[in-house]
Amino acid sequence: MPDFKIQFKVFEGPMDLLLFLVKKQEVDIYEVNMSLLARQFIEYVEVMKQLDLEQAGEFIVMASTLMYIKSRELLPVNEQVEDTEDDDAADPRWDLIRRLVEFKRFKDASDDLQKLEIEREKVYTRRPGIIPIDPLPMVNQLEASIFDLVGAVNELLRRVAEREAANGEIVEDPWSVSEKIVAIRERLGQAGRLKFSGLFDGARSRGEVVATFLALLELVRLRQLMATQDDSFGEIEIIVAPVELQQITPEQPEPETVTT
Amino acid sequence: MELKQILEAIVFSAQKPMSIGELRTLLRDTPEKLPDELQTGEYAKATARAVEKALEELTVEHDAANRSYRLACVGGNWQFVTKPDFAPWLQVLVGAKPRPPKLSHPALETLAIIAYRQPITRAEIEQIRGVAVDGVVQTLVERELIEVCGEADAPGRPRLYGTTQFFLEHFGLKGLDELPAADELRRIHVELATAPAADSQEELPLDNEANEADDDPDEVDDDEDEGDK
Amino acid sequence: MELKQILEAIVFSAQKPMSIGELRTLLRDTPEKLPDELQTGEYAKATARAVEKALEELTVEHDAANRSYRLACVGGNWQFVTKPDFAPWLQVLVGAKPRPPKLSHPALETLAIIAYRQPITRAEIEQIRGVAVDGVVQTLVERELIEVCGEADAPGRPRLYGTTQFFLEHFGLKGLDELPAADELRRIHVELATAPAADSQEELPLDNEANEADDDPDEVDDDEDEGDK
Repeated sequence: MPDFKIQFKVFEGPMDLLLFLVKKQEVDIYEVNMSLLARQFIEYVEVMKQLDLEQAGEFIVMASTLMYIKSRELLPVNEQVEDTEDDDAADPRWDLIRRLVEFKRFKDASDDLQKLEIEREKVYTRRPGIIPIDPLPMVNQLEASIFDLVGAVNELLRRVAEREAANGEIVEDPWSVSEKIVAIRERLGQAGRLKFSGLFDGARSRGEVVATFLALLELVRLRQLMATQDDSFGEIEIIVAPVELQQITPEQPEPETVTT
Repeated sequence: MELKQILEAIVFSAQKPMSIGELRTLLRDTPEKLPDELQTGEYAKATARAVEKALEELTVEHDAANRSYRLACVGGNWQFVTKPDFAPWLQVLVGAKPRPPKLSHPALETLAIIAYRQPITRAEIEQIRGVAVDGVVQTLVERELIEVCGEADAPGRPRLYGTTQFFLEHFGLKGLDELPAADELRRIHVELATAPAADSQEELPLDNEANEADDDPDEVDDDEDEGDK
Repeated sequence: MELKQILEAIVFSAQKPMSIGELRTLLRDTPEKLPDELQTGEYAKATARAVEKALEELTVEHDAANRSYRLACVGGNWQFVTKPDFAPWLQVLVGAKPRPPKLSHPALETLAIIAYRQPITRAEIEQIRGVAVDGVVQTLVERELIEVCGEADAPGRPRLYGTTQFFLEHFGLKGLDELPAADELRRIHVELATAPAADSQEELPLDNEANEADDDPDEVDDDEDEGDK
């Protein structure tokens, strides 16, 4: 049986070989010619013995099973029927075929698994390097309020004032920001909320307006206060921030970019 | 804003596949961590079923859109994956996937038996395959495709083997129900285990009293990976 | 397989935004590196225009699909981005501070100067701030808070900047007159502008030669994301 030698490594056991032989007959497993199957199998095992292969043990067990089945089939028909009617499972022929069918199914299933494995290898899972949140529309959620804006102006003013002072001009500032912080806190402590425009009632000079802005800005920055607005064009109101907001550490301002 | 949109955005942006549990945790935590007027609380208490249903709807929508990627659930974790056609470019872009060597035929066969018949002892596997499987089983355990999942109630208390989470990931399966022809192979198993078939039919002699207690056909949803073949 | 599908799969899987140049390189390299793969050569020589057109088509398709993400080109690099509505969950997902990005301090200051002193040239802003403001002005233009509103009647005809409608909306102002203490602060600025800022060396030397050739404020696209709020 030269073709067996060629195929040798393919057979991973007696079931594998049996299946191969069934396929060679080109019939349904249930229609297989058991005598032919047994003969070819035994021939194969003979070749194995000659080659002194380890697995032979399992093949020899199967060979004897096949011999047994073959011998039963040689019995007169009436004796066969008697046996198969009430105890189908005990019929070694059916038992073998059942095992073959099952084995074949698993072999097919393993082919399916292999296909899945190959497909899976071609599939790439999206793993974005960063969380890509749409950058443009974030503009609409800028957390910059009018206070930030005015605060920026004021800081600028102060810096310019320092510059002027360095140049020898003396700038008087009778209004301290810390005083104004205390004042705003007091007023809010009583009322709970305050209209933005009301903050500047009674301001007597530019310096006082500036100091009040700065104070307000500082409180907003520290998140002790919040500015709210009912709608985009409504009056801004200042309220005491909820406690959990106050606990957020304020962000550090970004360092200035400097061009040379 | 619909729940499924939120889930889509999360799965789309996440750096790893997300389980339903993780998604629910995120839905729950977001309003807690954002003391805000943002209306993130609406779905804070979404049930697992609601989340799963939304994800399934998304899967269908994406399959229908027929893009170069799709939403997939692998081993219970949801992720966006590209379709296989584009593998060459992605391999050059991302690099070849680091993978252990492909499974051998005996290994695949043994694995198939375990996958369909779990929990199963080594002796039972050997009965089906007709050969000893010590080495193969050991290899599969080492590759974390199977694991010991108990002991059989039999003399010597042999170990029972079952597949792992990694098994599902390796083959890109949503769950064991997605195994090809799962019903057929399981059914044979049940009948062999219970009683011999009384009368043999032409196709399968062993196919009668369906004892499918452990099958759960309602859970099967199999249409999800057909679209992109 | 269409070019745009391939590009979609690549941009979808890439860990960073992809430029047209990078995409073309990948299209060219793939058939070279994977000679076995058939068909990957078809688009190896795709022109920049073809790639761009395909990406633009994809953008339109994705916008029409109205999902929770879209394809966007940011600074010449293409990427999928999640729509801002879903930012809260994504920020919690990555454990980021749940806060929308703030305008930087320099940006705020510059914006304030423009708001109170518009129309104003960049040189004038720099004179007041004492530092160069190229980048900051560009950022403000990109964020649609300011825009070019004319040319100054001066050598080199420098651009004049002013605030936008969006600026007013964002800060909740009906008009520029509503800027707090407008009169007060405008007057101060007038004084400032005449102050001897040019020789104040402690901050930074001025960058007077406006090099604005690469500015292109007309390219900023407006309000395209308003629809899905």
